[in-house]
Amino acid sequence: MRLIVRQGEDEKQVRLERDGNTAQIELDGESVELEFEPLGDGARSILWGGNHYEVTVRHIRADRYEVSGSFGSQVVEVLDPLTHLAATAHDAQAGMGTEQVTAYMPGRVVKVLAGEGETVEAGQGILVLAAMKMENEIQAERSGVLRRLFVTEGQAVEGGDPLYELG
Amino acid sequence: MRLIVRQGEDEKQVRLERDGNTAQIELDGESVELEFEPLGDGARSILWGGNHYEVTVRHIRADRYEVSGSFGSQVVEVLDPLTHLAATAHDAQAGMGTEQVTAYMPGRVVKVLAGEGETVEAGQGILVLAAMKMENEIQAERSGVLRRLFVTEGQAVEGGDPLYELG
Amino acid sequence: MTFKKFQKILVANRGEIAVRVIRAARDLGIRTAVTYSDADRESLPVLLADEAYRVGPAASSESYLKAGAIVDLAEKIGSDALHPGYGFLAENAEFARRCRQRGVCFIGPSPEAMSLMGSKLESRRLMKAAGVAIVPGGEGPVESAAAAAVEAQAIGYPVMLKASAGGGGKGMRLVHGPDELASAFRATTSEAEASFGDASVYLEKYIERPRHVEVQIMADEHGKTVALGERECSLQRRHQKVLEESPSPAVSADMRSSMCEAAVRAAEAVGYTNAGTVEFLLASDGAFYFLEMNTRLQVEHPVTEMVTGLDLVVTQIRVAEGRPLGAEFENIEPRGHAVEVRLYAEDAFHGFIPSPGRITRLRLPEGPGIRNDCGVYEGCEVTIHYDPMLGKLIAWGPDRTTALNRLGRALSELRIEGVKTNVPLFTQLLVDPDFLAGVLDIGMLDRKLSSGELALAAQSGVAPLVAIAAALEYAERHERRAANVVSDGGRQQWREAARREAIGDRS
Amino acid sequence: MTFKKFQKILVANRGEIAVRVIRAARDLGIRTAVTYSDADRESLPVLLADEAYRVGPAASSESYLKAGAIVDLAEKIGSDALHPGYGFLAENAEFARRCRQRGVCFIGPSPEAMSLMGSKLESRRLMKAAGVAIVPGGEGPVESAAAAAVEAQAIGYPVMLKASAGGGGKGMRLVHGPDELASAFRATTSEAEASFGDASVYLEKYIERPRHVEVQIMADEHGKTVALGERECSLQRRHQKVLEESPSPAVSADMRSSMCEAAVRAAEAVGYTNAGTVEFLLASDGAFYFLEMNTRLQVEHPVTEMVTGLDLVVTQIRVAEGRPLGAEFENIEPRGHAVEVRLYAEDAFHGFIPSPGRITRLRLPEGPGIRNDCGVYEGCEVTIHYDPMLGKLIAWGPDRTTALNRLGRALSELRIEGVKTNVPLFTQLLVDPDFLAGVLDIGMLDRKLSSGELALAAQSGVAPLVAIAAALEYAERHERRAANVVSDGGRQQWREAARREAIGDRS
Repeated sequence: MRLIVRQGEDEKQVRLERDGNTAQIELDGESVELEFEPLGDGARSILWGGNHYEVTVRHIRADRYEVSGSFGSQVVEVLDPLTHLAATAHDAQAGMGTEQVTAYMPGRVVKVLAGEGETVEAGQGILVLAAMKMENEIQAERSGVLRRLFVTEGQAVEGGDPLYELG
Repeated sequence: MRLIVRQGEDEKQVRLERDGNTAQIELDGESVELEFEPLGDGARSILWGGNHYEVTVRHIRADRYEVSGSFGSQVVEVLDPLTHLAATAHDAQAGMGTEQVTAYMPGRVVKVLAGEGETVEAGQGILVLAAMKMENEIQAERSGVLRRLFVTEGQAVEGGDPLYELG
Repeated sequence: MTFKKFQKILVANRGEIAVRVIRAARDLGIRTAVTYSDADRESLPVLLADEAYRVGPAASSESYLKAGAIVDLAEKIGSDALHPGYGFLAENAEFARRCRQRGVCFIGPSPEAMSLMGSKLESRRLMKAAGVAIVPGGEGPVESAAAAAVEAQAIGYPVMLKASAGGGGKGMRLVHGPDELASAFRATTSEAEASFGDASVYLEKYIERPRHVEVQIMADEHGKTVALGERECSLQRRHQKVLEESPSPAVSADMRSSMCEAAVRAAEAVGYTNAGTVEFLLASDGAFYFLEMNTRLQVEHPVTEMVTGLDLVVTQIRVAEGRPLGAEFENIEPRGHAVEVRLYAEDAFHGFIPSPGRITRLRLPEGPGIRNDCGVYEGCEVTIHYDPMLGKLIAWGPDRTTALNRLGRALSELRIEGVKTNVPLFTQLLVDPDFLAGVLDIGMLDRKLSSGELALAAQSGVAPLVAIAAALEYAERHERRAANVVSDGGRQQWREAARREAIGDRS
Repeated sequence: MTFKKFQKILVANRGEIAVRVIRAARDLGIRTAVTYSDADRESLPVLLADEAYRVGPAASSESYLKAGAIVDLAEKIGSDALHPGYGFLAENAEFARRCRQRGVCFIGPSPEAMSLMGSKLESRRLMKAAGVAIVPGGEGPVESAAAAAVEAQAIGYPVMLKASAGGGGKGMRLVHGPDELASAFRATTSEAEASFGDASVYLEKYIERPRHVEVQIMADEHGKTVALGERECSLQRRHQKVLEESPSPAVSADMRSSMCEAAVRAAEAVGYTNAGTVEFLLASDGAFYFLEMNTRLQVEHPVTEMVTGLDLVVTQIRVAEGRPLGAEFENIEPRGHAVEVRLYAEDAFHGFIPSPGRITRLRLPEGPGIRNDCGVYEGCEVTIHYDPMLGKLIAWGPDRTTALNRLGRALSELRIEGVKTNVPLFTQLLVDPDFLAGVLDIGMLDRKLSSGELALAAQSGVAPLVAIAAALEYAERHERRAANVVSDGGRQQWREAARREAIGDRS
């Protein structure tokens, strides 16, 4: 099975051959053999050249997977090359990929910090959401153009409501 | 819903009316109201007149349920009155209920302590099974007649193999 | 002497502190009842208590803050005492008074002591009278630049000019010496006028990069007050403590004894009883100034317990029963070093945004020197309604280095999945040279976070592992799906639904 | 002095002790590798170690006891040291010798000291020479009733007459005074002849209801040997310890210092290095006799750690690196009281039958004074291949009563589902008046179990709760089934299958 794994800006080519609980993997051309054991609920014990890793992978939605371990957690995209080609073509057409950001939890928008069309840096504040008795600055996960803002100051939002779209 | 719950020698009549997370219960004629909350995997948080109990119930097989909590664990039988009538009739016919006891784990029978047809007391040793590097005396769970012995001294058994039948 | 012996304590709180009080009461053989809101029906305190009672819907104003309903409940269920924990009603003198009126012993200080220490102005006045140092200045508004110069000279430079109506870091100006004073006075007064519609300003001594060091005290109802050593709580984010330790790396034995003495004097000045904490600002020159007294159990009390071997909650209960402090409260010497981290469901490196959700996996670290004061369990929900603290992890060692090594090891063992946590922040702190050297001040954490000195470690090392793990899950997922499609059409949804249910996702 | 600094330790063990060693190494910043058999691929040590290596199939003779393969592994993966834990190869002098030959530091005593102490006869001889008391008698066979009378007079009544070829409690006879001796001699010799085909008998002093008290010692490679106080281990079932505490309720400060002195003498007599335990029989008159020396870390070492504040495994590693014992090993005074219970997957009130299975729920007790040294996690399997110990629960308190109260509270919090455990036995022990009074001897537990004095509490109080809970589950189960039948035919099986999979049941 050939796959493409996207981690932020980085893109890796993965070739995977499984045989029971062992896998032969080619990662960006390098060969790796590993043994893994499912621990339930998406957790796996992985032995890779003697080194041990306990990693949990959860499917979030579509191509997105959250991988967590002692290092914290990261969200990556796993695509088969066909889907990937189509997505790249779509991105090229649209200029670049866009992403809609939703509210983590119910709250109230107390301040909007950036305007539609503005170019923002990764980590720049987009708006301030009051929730769980605290004001939380919602920051851009990556740099891009703020394509749309779905909320205005003072507006109440539910968890899952769209906040803005980053292009 | 009317049920019969058997706990060892004891038999209780239970009438149960559920409404969401509350239940009206008549237990041997006494009325009880309680509120319960599922905690996943058979566990429940039960509030009964302010008192809190955390109890896990697992279905073992047929009518048998294992109930565990801070008090340890107990196996009970839950029957609807129809099944119960049938079972009682069958018992009456057979003299009394019989029960087949199986090996907890693989091992070897090192000694047989009671003979077929013998009347045994609850807690009396029936046979000795060597397993997990220890000799374990298998004791009768209740008093009764040892109707059948499926094993002989020296015999190796697998987990789940029948050991004896208590009538 | 014969004393009361409580039969049942109502724990009027939630989360880890409710669990903590339940444990102490059970250690004493006292029955426990706990309050819960609709959002906390499945919470750990409810599971651990002997009795549990609903006090209202999720909003704390409708549940945990309903003083009247809670006192009624205590009376109704026959609990002879009530422990307020911290937060909510813990420092509400009126609530304590109502408990007393209804014959329910409030486990804490008297309402009178609470009131006195609850007023910032009154407590400053009392401390001054008792000879406890307070931050010099702040006596009242200064009318002119000339008057300011006289007062500044008296308290010593550097000083802060502060707008009387200001707050939260606004409307203040640092003045290093007399030559800066006149222009600073003009600027601050006009800014204060513009911002707050009130031009009046006052002077206070400026303490550069102070530490927050506090002293735990315990006082019985027979006139004995003891200090149980200090805690270093300088690691704060937006004025909220995130890591505490005892003893403080900055406090010598001499300083400890004078701080402890001042704390006892502070408590005695208000006739204080039960547990309390006297907070000090510690300047780099070793001078310390009274900040305020917290008239309740403190979140960070476990570090004191670890180095003294005492159980502060048990002592609170014993003192409330009228018992005198015993011999174990004489000549307390800290043994070893303890450090506590507060575990929050939040994304520490993305603006500390709270991360509510269901805890899908929880494996706490264990072993020598590790203590968990945890308020959650695997499968339970961290809701949006309250402070997202999950619990506290405490490490003890014979010295600070060992305690920190054990903390680091424990954090590497800890597994919390389903919500983001601030564990990565602590992991970074544990390699920060200033923190390791014990060089701390109350602004340090915010400074290091905004400068990027403390930031999520670049995790390029784990990138291949992450990619491979995700690819493995993808492959298995697609195989499962293919198998299901072939064998039974759309039943995969059932699997998914049942799986969610089995892990306790009932949203 | 410069010392070795280990880079990687191979932990040649499994279960809770492997976890314990991994934690100690990680606290020191040393990388860990662990061995595992096929039955332990998913075990907690594998999850916690940095590296893990298969050493063979489930049977220990094919895996954890494969001395050659394990030494090869240690060399191959470049680990400069090996920790054997306890059991398996821990007291195998030949294995320790092979490690040394291959340049892998064996964390434990020298093979020479292990051999000397491994021989019962040789160690008795050495101890006698070193002036450490051994149980009087047992010098050799007595030829006649008259010879027996002389020897019995010398060692003092009561005495035991034992068949030289006997063992396991067979072929022995208690003699209270000289008038019983002649007939007892005749009976024992003829019985011995009949049972073992060897009529020879010997005499030993009979110690009535003795306690098992042991002293932890630690010796560095620079000639310093220290004793770290005693442990009371009298609560045994069929000679296996089930609960240990420190200090012993029977040991006064004077007795402690003479026991500790004897233990140091015993260790020094064989040039002992690293951690070891000298076991004594303690008679009711305060006399104590050397039993044997365990040349390894002891299961119950945590109770010593809790009252001394030391980390014995860390010390073992430091000593093996060649470091001298530091100042913290001078004048050790126990602080407070610690008690440990060994948690087994077994049905304690039904003949201690082991209870293998998957742990479907595990919630460990936490909070002040509680330490968990646990070798399992929720979802893992307790297999039939090894000793069914799950881990150890340790409670500390400033005094014995507080420690026992905390233990009781912790046991009430502990949730282990999926396997039966011996928790109900401890719950009963904690209300036993003799145990609470500290009146113990090595036969007490077996006596109380067979007399029924210790038995599963009658649980009639919980019967209504159990009935109602079962009825609720029955009702829900039948509703779910009905709903599924109506809506989608046989999909309930899918739900069940997915649920089992989600909780990790892959059997």
